[in-house]
Amino acid sequence: MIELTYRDALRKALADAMTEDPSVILIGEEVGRYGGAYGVTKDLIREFGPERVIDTPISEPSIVGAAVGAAMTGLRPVAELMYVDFIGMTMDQLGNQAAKIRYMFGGQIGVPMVLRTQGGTGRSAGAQHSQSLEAYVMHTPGLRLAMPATVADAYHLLRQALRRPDPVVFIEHKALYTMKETVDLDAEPLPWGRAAVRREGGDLVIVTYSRQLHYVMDAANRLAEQGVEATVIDLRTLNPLDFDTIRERVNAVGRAMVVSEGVMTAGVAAELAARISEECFDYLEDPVVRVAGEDIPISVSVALETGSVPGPGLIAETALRLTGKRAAA
Amino acid sequence: MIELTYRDALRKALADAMTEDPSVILIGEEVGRYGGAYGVTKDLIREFGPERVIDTPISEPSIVGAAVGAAMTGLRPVAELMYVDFIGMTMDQLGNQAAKIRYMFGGQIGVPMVLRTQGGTGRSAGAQHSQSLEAYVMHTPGLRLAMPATVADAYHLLRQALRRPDPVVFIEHKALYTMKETVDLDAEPLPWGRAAVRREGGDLVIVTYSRQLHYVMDAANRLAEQGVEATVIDLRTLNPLDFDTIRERVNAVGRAMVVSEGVMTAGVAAELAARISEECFDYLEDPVVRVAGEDIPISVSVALETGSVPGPGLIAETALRLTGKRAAA
Amino acid sequence: MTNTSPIERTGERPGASNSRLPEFYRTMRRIRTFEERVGELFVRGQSAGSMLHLSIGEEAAAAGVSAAMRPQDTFTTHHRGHGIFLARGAEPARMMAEIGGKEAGYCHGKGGSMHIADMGLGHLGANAIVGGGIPAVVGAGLSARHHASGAVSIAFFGDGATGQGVLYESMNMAALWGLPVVFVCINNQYGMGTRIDQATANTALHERAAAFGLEAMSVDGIDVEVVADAARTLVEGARAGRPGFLAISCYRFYGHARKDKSPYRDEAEETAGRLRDPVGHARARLIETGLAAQAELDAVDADVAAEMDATIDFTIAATEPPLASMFRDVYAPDEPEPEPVRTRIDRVLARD
Amino acid sequence: MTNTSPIERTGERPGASNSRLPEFYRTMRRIRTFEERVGELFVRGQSAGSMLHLSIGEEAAAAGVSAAMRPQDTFTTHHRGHGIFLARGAEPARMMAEIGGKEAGYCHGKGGSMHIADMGLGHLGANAIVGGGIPAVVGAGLSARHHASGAVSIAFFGDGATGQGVLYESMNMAALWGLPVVFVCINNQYGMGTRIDQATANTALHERAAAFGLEAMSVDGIDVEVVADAARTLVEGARAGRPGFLAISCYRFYGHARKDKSPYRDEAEETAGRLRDPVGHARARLIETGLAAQAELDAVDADVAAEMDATIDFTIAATEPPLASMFRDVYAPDEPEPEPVRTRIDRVLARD
Ligand SMILES: Cc1ncc(C[n+]2csc(CCOP(=O)(O)OP(=O)(O)O)c2C)c(N)n1
Ligand SMILES: Cc1ncc(C[n+]2csc(CCOP(=O)(O)OP(=O)(O)O)c2C)c(N)n1
Ligand SMILES: [Mg+2]
Ligand SMILES: [Mg+2]
Repeated sequence: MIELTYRDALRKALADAMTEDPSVILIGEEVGRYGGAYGVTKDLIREFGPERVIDTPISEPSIVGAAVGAAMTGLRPVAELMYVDFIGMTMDQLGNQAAKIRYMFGGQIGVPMVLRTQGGTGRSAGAQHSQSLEAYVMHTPGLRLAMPATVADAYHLLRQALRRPDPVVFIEHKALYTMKETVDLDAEPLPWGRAAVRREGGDLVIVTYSRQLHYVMDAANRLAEQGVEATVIDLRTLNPLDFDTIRERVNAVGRAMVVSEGVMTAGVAAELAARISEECFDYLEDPVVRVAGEDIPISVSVALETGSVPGPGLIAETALRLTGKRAAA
Repeated sequence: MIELTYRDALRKALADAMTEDPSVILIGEEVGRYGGAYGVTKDLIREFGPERVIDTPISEPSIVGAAVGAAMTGLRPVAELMYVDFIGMTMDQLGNQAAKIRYMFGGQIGVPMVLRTQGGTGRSAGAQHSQSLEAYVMHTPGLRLAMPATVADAYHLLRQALRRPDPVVFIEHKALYTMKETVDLDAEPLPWGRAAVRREGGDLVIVTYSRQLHYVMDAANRLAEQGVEATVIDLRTLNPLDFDTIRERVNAVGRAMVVSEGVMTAGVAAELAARISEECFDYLEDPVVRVAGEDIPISVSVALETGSVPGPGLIAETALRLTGKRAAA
Repeated sequence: MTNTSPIERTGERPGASNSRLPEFYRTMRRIRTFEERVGELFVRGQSAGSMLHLSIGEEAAAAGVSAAMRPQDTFTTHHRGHGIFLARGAEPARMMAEIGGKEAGYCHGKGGSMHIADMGLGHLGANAIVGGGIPAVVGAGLSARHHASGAVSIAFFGDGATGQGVLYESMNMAALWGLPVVFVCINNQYGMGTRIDQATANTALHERAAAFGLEAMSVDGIDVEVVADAARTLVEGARAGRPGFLAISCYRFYGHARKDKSPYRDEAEETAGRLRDPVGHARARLIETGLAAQAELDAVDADVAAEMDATIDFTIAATEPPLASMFRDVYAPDEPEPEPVRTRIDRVLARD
Repeated sequence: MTNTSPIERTGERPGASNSRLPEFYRTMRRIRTFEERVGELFVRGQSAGSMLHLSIGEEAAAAGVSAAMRPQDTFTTHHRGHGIFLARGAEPARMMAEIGGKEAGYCHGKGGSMHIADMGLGHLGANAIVGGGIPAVVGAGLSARHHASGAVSIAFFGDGATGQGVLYESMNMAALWGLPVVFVCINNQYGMGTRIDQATANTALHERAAAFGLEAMSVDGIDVEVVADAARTLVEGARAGRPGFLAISCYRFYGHARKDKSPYRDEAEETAGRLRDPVGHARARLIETGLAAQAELDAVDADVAAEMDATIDFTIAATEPPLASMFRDVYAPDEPEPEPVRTRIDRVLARD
């Protein structure tokens, strides 16, 4: 057991993968000498050299495109997008190239690359550096999508992503980098694509992922104090989506809530709510409630930034009302 | 009353707007001399000259970006993206700039531009020229989104879009350009943001938009022959979303289906299904069913292309099963 | 259209005895005839769609650059890439079947004319996104260096792709890192209806490549030997760590795609443009230099015609891919296939 | 770092009598002092976040180009744009308040340091996306021509933005259409930790602009008069339909953002770099030419210090924007505001 930050777990995953597999390379802005904007790749260039840790010009479309070409020709590139907010300029290379190459070419070749990036609020970074854009990726067939919430998952999901045959978008959360956990990295991890049940409770199921897991756990603890017990599901990967775990729990409990930091409309929470509503219809005693980001851009003002996304307070309050309804009924 | 194609209605909307408002300009690839890849802007350059109908190099990010700058400084640009499939390279200019400028700058200025584009299957154009990517836009606060299904709406929604104060993404359907309707363009159109109820029926509500409206109407006619009457809602705009009309009809009928050509997962159908499920929960007798595009890229093979998206057959069959269930219950 | 430049090469032709011109002629004739057959397939309603972009007029670019490549070299192409792939060794019947959207095609009917690839021949893929295949060669260049494979990776694209920012980003990276990469711009004077001088103020395209630090040349694409010579210099330079850029000037003989009749070009220009015929030029030169007699060349042509006729028969006889194959190859073979919408609907409706 | 070039201008300084140097000095001192106060605001925990990019060392670029602009001219800036906006007439207190995320700021606390704009002053917006504000000037140029306003539109960006393809697309369009547009690259030698020669093989950045057909120059940014002179030439050229590009070489005195201590630069380089001080250079020159006495300049400095101190007090006293303002300005004032998540949840839960 060691104590590790989320950041160091990611770094260790990269270092371990690079040691094990010489075809793994890192490519992106400031990943080398600078060590990554959030320090994830710190000193890796010293350990693995500039041929494997490649600092690039500020050219996101071509960084992703170069990773695609590298992946098609025998490397296992980990491209870094400094902020997920920049994904807009890369969606052609990501969505039209990386995601579709295996398919368009009739299965001849895959694109085993990982696109590491980070998103979310929490640093007062404004409208273009605080978004949660995972829905764009989830809506694009051909792309896998991992979003670790815990230190252990930061390590294991990244290691697993680096063994997948298809492109994986790996979205970290900027507010989690300094989070610490005591972990045993030798323990068998959950398989890729499996959700984790972080807490068991018979009153409602809360489905979430990434940083919101911690807000949900916090809320669940507050709820427990008031006698409401929540099952909390951490999805870990949004593609593959482990709906079996969700279905089983929701059918058993009969009440569900989904929590996502992303903008509510047409976001990940919509997919989860739609799917629970359609597949668990006969078991639901109440509507599936979405707690998600407001349909607005993020402000630099700390008050407005915090107010734009779910927090433990809103989650707990909503859960209480949702379950209270049952008590009242 | 005149008979007009969808293509000519769009063209007339552009010509009328340009005649009425000298600040309207068109900018995009092949919009001038060529007349547009699908002929929508044919001959407008002759009528309005190359200063108002601007042929550009093949530079989508900068076409959208130039439209943003033009819109901020007194023009009303209609930028054209030849295929919505190319939106991936413009999502930064669209999502980080056009969509957020009013907000980030505290309401000082708007971006009254229209981005015209077209999407969908039907021309065997392959994986990178056949997509339905409206979900990316719907998930981006700050962008309005119109998707006309009829000839009259092609005209009126485009005219209305050109009077809106905020950026509007206007997505045509490539399979509709040659569709003809007899229309009275002088009749008062539905207001911007209002859904159209295209058909009334007490057995189920089908919510759809764009080309799928025609498949749904076709299916509804087949259903009627079997005694099943559907209410059909054509959304016309996805932002604003006229949920009031949906809620009212679904609450009255108790059964709903949503139909979209876009990929099912995390798509527009997910948002619609989630919202109907949560807001109409107590009125729903059955789960909301999503009929949407497969979670796969589109093939060039005609058989596979057609099989990848909903058609009247699947829609009718699903509706029948959905309503049959009620009869059986 | 002439696009001359200070570093335009005049072309040093090898002595007649070891000339590759007969081989080039055959390659170019095969491309020309293949493209004519693609047109026929369309007319017969057997192509998948009408997005068919013929490379007639551009045969020297395909044959000349291809001749400079080695077996381990890789490449990406654009939407007008049939000729390049043929020059690199593609089987024309499988190409034609792909263009027809048939199961027997290179990509089992999923890709079509604009998405043909073959890993065995180093073809990393054609692209329907203008400029879309360009950055991949930067990655392939990194790979070649990493594996010390000695491979060069070449991006083929049209003059229209010079409008795409990704080209400059990729050229900058290649120059910065000294990668074994060559950017080949087939300047057929048009991007759809837009003439090159309507798309850029400086049509000497190699100048911008040079400004990023690439070895850059522009050549006249009527003469396959000139193209091959310049390509050899640049490809071998790239192999030695000096990435290059080659603009090849030619003329798009026909419309942009099968349905375009080029109303935006005047007849005189088209007539002059079609005189810039690399196949005819090579034929004349072979005869003039005594490397081949008229009759020999006629025999080559007949041979090629028969080969290409067979591709149409093959395609017409071929079957559509099975519907279930739709769900295959979204992800790797060992991964679960995406669940069909019908299956999901079944589950929702079968809730009792 | 010197980045000299064949067309680098040596700078023709006007005669002392009508020199604008005293005015430039004041502008540059105001920028310098403002940025120092931004640092202080951060240290006092009153800034919104740590994404504060100081333009210390770049004052001549801001003051010199700004002096070439007319009231109707418009511009976009990058994430390091405080100085440019100040030079164009911004109120420093409202800027500081915005940097503090306060209601009294230019954008009511929504934008922050990287998203300041003011339509009245022609500021079409700072941008947190490297290169993000560049294409807007192409549109503003089209607008100026359409309205025959005589306005020029200027894009300010850093050397790092030369990695962004959108720059080349936009330069190509501006050159093609002869728009009243100037691209100003403030080359402070670094994009975060990456030195310009680690980002491109050819650091003579104006060469690539010239290859697209722009009027292009590189100048040394230590001397504000040299910058102003080159800018005047290019801005007036642009007004006459000859778009331009100006690279201004300078040195980023401090880290990329407030928390970066630049460990990737060696001390000797930093020391030498900080000697390239445009404010100190102007001061020395004013004294040396007798245009101003030491004491006068000290008085200017004191005056400016007082002005800028007040911006901090103003910001600290200012209030956070009200929570409900969050939903304002997503769309135009007459449009309905987005429905808050709480309202939607209320409706779902209040279903009885
Ligand atoms: C990104 C993108 N923009 C626009 C198109 C539509 N389009 C297809 S081919 C073409 C012209 C390309 O011209 P060029 O690169 O010169 O190639 P050519 O057709 O002449 O071979 C255009 C505009 C596209 N496929 N992709
Ligand atoms: C598209 C994009 N990529 C990356 C970043 C992260 N980033 C912010 S500033 C910066 C360096 C920019 O360097 P330069 O353009 O030279 O401006 P400077 O900071 O030197 O003023 C980077 C990489 C960003 N904001 N936007
Ligand atoms: Mg061309
Ligand atoms: Mg810089």
